[in-house]
Amino acid sequence: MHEAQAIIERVRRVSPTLQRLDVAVDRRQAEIAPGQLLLARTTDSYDPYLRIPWVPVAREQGTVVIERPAYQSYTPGQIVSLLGPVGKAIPLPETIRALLLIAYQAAPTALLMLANAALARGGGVALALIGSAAYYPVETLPTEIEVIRAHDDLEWAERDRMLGWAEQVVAVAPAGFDLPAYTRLMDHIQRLRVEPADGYAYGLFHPPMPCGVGACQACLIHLRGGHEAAACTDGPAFDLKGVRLDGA
Amino acid sequence: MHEAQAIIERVRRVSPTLQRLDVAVDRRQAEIAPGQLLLARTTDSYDPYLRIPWVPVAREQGTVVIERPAYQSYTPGQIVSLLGPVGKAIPLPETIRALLLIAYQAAPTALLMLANAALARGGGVALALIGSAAYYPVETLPTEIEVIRAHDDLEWAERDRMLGWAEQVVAVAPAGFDLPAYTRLMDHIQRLRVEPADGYAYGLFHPPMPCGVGACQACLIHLRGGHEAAACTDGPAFDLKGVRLDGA
Amino acid sequence: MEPNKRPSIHISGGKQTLTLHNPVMGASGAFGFGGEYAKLVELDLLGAWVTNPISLNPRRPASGTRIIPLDSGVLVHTGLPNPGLYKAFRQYGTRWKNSPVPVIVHLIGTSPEEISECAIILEGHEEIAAIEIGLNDSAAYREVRAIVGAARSKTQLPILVQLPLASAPLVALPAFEAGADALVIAAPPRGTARDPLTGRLIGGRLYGPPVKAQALRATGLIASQVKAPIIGCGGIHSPDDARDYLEAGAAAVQIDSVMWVRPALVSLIARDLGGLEMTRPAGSLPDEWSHNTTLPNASTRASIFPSVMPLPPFTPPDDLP
Amino acid sequence: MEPNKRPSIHISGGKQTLTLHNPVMGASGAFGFGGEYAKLVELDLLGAWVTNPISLNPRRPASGTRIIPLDSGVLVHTGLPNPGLYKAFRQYGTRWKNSPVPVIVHLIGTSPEEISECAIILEGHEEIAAIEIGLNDSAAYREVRAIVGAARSKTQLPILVQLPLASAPLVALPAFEAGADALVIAAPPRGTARDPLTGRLIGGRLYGPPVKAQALRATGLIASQVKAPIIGCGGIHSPDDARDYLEAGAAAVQIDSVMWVRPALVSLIARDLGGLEMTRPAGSLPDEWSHNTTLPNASTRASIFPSVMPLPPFTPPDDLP
Ligand SMILES: Cc1cc2nc3c(=O)[nH]c(=O)nc-3n(C[C@H](O)[C@H](O)[C@H](O)COP(=O)(O)OP(=O)(O)OC[C@H]3O[C@@H](n4cnc5c(N)ncnc54)[C@H](O)[C@@H]3O)c2cc1C
Ligand SMILES: Cc1cc2nc3c(=O)[nH]c(=O)nc-3n(C[C@H](O)[C@H](O)[C@H](O)COP(=O)(O)OP(=O)(O)OC[C@H]3O[C@@H](n4cnc5c(N)ncnc54)[C@H](O)[C@@H]3O)c2cc1C
Ligand SMILES: Cc1cc2nc3c(=O)[nH]c(=O)nc-3n(C[C@H](O)[C@H](O)[C@H](O)COP(=O)(O)O)c2cc1C
Ligand SMILES: Cc1cc2nc3c(=O)[nH]c(=O)nc-3n(C[C@H](O)[C@H](O)[C@H](O)COP(=O)(O)O)c2cc1C
Ligand code: FES
Ligand code: FES
Repeated sequence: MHEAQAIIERVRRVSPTLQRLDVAVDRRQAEIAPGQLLLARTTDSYDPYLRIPWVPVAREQGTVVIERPAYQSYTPGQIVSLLGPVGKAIPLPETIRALLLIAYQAAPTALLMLANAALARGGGVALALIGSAAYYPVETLPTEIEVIRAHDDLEWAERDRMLGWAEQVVAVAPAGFDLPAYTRLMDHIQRLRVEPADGYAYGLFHPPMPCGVGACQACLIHLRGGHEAAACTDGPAFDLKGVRLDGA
Repeated sequence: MHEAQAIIERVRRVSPTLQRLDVAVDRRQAEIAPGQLLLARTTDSYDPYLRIPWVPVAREQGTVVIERPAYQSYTPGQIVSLLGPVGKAIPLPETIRALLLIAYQAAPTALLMLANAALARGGGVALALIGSAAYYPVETLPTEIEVIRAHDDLEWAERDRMLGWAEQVVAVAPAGFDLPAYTRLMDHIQRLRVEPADGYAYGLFHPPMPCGVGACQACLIHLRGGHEAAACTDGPAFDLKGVRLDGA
Repeated sequence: MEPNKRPSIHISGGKQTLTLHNPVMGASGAFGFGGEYAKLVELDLLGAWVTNPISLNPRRPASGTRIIPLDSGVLVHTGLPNPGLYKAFRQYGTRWKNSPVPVIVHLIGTSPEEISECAIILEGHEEIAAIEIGLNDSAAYREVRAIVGAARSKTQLPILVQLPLASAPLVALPAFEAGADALVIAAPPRGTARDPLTGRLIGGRLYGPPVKAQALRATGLIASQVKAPIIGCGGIHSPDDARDYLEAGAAAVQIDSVMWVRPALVSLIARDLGGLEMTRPAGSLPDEWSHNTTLPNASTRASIFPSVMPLPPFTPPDDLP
Repeated sequence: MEPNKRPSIHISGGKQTLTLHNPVMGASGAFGFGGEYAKLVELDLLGAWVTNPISLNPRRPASGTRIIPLDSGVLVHTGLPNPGLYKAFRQYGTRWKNSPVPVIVHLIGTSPEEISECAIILEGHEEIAAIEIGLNDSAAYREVRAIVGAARSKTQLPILVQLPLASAPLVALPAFEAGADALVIAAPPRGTARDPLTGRLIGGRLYGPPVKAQALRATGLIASQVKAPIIGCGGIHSPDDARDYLEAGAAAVQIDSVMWVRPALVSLIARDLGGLEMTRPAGSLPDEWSHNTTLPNASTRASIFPSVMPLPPFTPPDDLP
C-alpha cells in the first residue's frame, strides 16, 4: 500500500458505454489481487476532491486494465497518481470448481478479475446480471463465463439452481443499497442450505473511501458481535455470514 | 453581451509554447471587436471558478481564433460556454498610418486583433516586445508587423523614434503591474511630446473580471477627477491621459 | 411568461408588505446597483433583487481591490464602493422605478444613526419595496438590536437583515426581536488568502459552491430556533441547491456569484423553484435549455461509487427500503 | 534524515513541555488512532501527530455514516466512533510508545467531569506528550472555561484546545485563560449537504482546500488578540498554505485531509517548513519528488490573468514597485 505515479498506456473503447485503460503501474501495485482497489487522482484540480476507486478487471506484467465510462476523457501517456493496493483479496479456494458471481443493480466490473482467476484455476464461472446490470455490455466478457441476465430483481429463473451449483458466491451491489440486496441474497441462500458454510457467500462493500488506510473511520461495516471493520482495510469483500445485515 | 455555447472546431499547435483554437461562436459574439473579451467556461467543474478571459487574435465568418498555452488540453468538437463580448472596442482612427503596440512583460495576444485591423486599413504596425514578452514566438505574427524585441525594460533602443513615428500607441502589461508600467510609458511620452493628444496612448487593463457586466465592482480603474470606471464595461482600453496612474 | 404555479410569499413589516412572486432573488454584492444583469438574465422571473451595499455617504473602492481565485471559489475584496444613498437615487432611481420586480435596497449597517437616516430617506420612495440591512461580522447582541431597532423606528418598509455567517446563530434572535421582518442567512463569509500578484495576505468575501454547506447548516439551525421568515443565501448553483434551503426551513433564497459564472442558471433556478414551465421549448437552441445545467459535475462526483460506475444513473427498485 | 534547520517549538504546560522538531503535525480525525499512516508518510518528519477523537466511554459509529462529495471538498459524518480511552490504550498503547514523534491524544470535550477523568487517566502515561481537547460548536464562554479548567486542574501535560471555526473568536480567550497552553484554529467546520444515496440532508465535518480562507482569517484575528501559541489548521494542501498560517501568526500547523488525497504532500510540507533538504535526490523517481506538487492547479488559476497567459510565469523586474 503506497502512493505512486502510473501511466495510461492505451485507451480502448470496448463498447458504446465503456472504455478500458491499460495502465502501467509500479511493481508493488502490479501485484494487486481480485477485490483490491486502487484510489486514483487523474488531475491537479481538487475537484473532485476524493480519489476515485479503480478496480482492475485484469492485470498482466506490470499493467492493470481499468474500466471507465466512455464519456470520460483519458489520454495515452497521461500520468495519474494511484494509492494502493487498498483492501484485501477476495478469498478464492485453490481448487474452485463452480463460482457464482452476482452483479445486482451495479456493474460487474469489480468481479471480473476474480472471474478470470477462477477460470485460470479451471473453475466454471457464472455471472448473474440483475436489474440495471443487465445492460452491461457482455461482449466485453470472456466467452467461458456463463452469463444470466434478469431484469426483475433477485427473482431470476435460474437462481436456485445456480445457488445450489456454486461452491462460492460473490455479489456486488451499489453502496447504499448493499445491505438490503445482500439480506435478500442471504434469505434465498438460507432457504436452500439450512446454514451456509463459512466463506460460501461474500458481498463487496464499496462505500466512498476518503483515506483507504483505516484512519478516517468513514467506511465502517457493522459485523456480528457488535464490532466494526473498515471496508478499506478488512474488505471490500466480507463473508456475509459475519455481517450485520440490518446495519445496526 | 450574452451567454452562449460555442464549439472548438480546430486546435493547432502554432509554436512550442502556444496553440490556437478556431472557435465557432454565435452571430452576436462573432461581431467581437479588437480589445473586447469573451469569458469562457470550458468544463462542468467549478474549479477553476471564475470564467477565463479569452481575447481573440482574429475573427472571420462566425469563427474567432483564441490563443492558449500549449500545455492546456482542448479537443475539436468540445463545447464551451462564452459570455461576451465584454467591454468596448479599442478606438482606432479610420485612417491610421502608424500604430505602435507595446507588450510589456506580457504576451501581445490582446493586441493582435488590433494589429490586423490596422494592417487591413493600410497602416503600418510596429510591435515592441519588452521583457518576458521578448520570448513570444514571433513566427506566429503577420510578417507585415515590424517586431522590436528588448529584454531590458522600457529602455529599448528604438523607443523614442517609434514613439515619434506612431499616431497611436496601445500597450498591454500584466494585471498588478499595469499602473507602474504605464506610468513610465507616459513619462517617456511626455518627455517627447509636451502633452500627448487625447487618444494618443491607450493602456489595456486586464484585472480579473468576476462578472463582466459592471455588477461586482471588482475591476474598477481610478480615473482623473476622482471617479472610477469598470474595466469590464468601460475598458479594457483606457486613454492613459485620463487614468490616475498612481492608483489612488 | 408561463403562469406562476407556486403561491406568492409575503413578507410584512411596518405597514407595508413585500410580495415575492418567485422565491428566488438576486443577492446584494453580486447583482449590481441598477439591474446590470437585465440583459443577461430574465429579471422578470425573479421574486425581487437586492442592490449592492449602499452607505449614507459615498465609499471609494479599496485601494487594493483584489480578486483571488481559490479552489472552486473566489475571494473578493472591493471595499464596497458605492455612490452614497443620495447619489444612488439620482444614478439608479429610474432603473429601480422601471424594474419589473421589487427592488430591495441593501444598507451597510455601520451605526444606528446612519441607518436611521437612510431609513428616513428610503421611506418616501415608492420604487423601493424593502430594506436589507447588512451587519458587520463583529456586531454583537447589543449593536445588532440598536441598528435594526433604529431602522424599525423610522420606516414602514419591510426590513430584511442579512446576517454574517460566523455570527448568524448568535445575532438571529436579537435582529428578529428588534424588528427584522425576515432574516437572510447568510452574507458571504469572510476569509483571508494570499494575493498572487502582491504576495500579501488579503481579507475579503468568499463566494462559490463551497459556501453552501455552512450556510445551509446555519439556515437549518436558525429556522428551528427563530420564528422569522428565513431567506437562504450562499453557494446556490443549481435548482437542487436552492431546494435544499427550502427543505432546511427557508421561505425564499438569494443567489449570488452563480450569476457571474453561469448566468443562464439564474432563469433555470427561478423557473424550477417558481413552478414555471421547465420543458425545453420546441426549436430552442441548446444555450437556452440544458438538462445538464442542473447537475454540473454530478457525473464526476458519482465516480467515487465504483459499483455504479460504468452504468447510467440508476433508480433503486420500489421494493427496496 | 537531514539535519533540522528550523529551531524547535516548545509548548509548555503544567510541569511538562511538548517539543516539536517540525512545525507540521497530523490532525485529529484524519490521521487515525494508531499511526495508520506510518506506511504512507514519513512519520518521523512530523513534529507530532494527534489521535482521532477519543471519549471516556466507547462511541459506536453513526448508523448513517455518510461521505458526501462537494466541490473541491467533502462532508464526513461518522459519529466519531472510538473504543473509549481505556480500550484505546490497550489497542494502540504500544504503537503510541513506539511512535518516532510525540503523540497527542485528542479528547472529545463533552463535560468537565468526563474531561477530568480522562486527564487523570492520561497523567500516568509517558507515551502521551500532550492532550488536545475538542470543543462542541455550541460550547460558549462558561462551558469552555469549565471543560478546559477541569483538564488543567488534573494534569501536568501540555493542553492544546481545538476551537470550532464558528465560535473560535469568542472562545479563544476563555480557553486560554482557563489553562490552554496552545490553541488549535480550527476544527473542521460543520455543514449540511444532501446525501445522494439517501436523498436526506446530513450534517457533518467539512474538509478540503476551501476551508483554508476562513480558518486563516480566524488564525490572524486570534493571533492578534490572544497571547497563546496558535496552531493553524484547515485546508492546508501545500507548503505555501502552511506558510500562510505561520505568516498570519501561527507557531505550527496541523494538516488533515490532504493526507487522504495526496499523502506524498505530507513529507513535502514537513520538509519545506522544517527547513529540511528539498532538492530532488539524484536518481529519485518522479513519485518521490515533484516540483509540481507544491502548486496544484496554479497554472489553471493563473489563466484568469489574460495578459500573462501564454508565457511562463514571470518575475517582475526589481525596479518596479
Ligand atoms: C460597522 C460596519 C458595518 C458594516 N456593514 C456591512 C454590510 O452591511 N454589508 C457588508 O457586506 N459589509 C459590511 N461591513 C463591511 C465589512 O466588514 C467589510 O469591511 C467590507 O465588506 C469590505 O470588505 P473588504 O474585504 O472589501 O475590505 P476589508 O474588510 O477592509 O478587508 C480587510 C480585511 O482583511 C482582514 N485581514 C487582513 N490581513 C489579514 C491577516 N493577515 N490575517 C487575517 N485577516 C486579515 C482583516 O481582518 C479585514 O477584515 C461593515 C463594516 C463595518 C465596520
Ligand atoms: C459536548 C460535546 C462535545 C463534543 N466534542 C467534540 C470534539 O472534541 N471533537 C469533535 O470533532 N466533535 C465533538 N463533538 C461532536 C460534534 O459536535 C459532532 O456531534 C461530532 O463531530 C459527530 O459529527 P457527525 O456529523 O458525525 O454527527 P452529528 O453531529 O450527530 O450530525 C448531525 C448534525 O447534522 C445537522 N443537521 C441535520 N439535519 C440538518 C438540517 N436539515 N439542517 C441543518 N443541519 C442539520 C445537525 O445540526 C447536527 O449537527 C462534541 C459533541 C458534544 C455534544
Ligand atoms: C447501455 C444501457 C445501460 C443502461 N443502464 C441502466 C441503469 O444502470 N439503470 C437503469 O435503471 N436503466 C438503465 N438502462 C435503461 C435505460 O435507461 C432505459 O430505461 C431502458 O433502456 C428502458 O427502455 P428501453 O425500452 O429502451 O429498453 C440502460 C440502458 C442501456 C441501453
Ligand atoms: C519560450 C520561452 C518563454 C519564456 N518566457 C519567459 C517569461 O515569460 N518570463 C521570464 O522571466 N522568462 C521567460 N523565459 C526565460 C526562461 O525562463 C529563462 O530564464 C531564459 O530562457 C534564460 O535562460 P536562457 O539562457 O535559456 O535564455 C522564457 C524562455 C523561453 C524559451
Ligand atoms: S476509507 Fe478511511 S477508514 Fe476506510
Ligand atoms: S467584472 Fe464585475 S464589475 Fe467588472
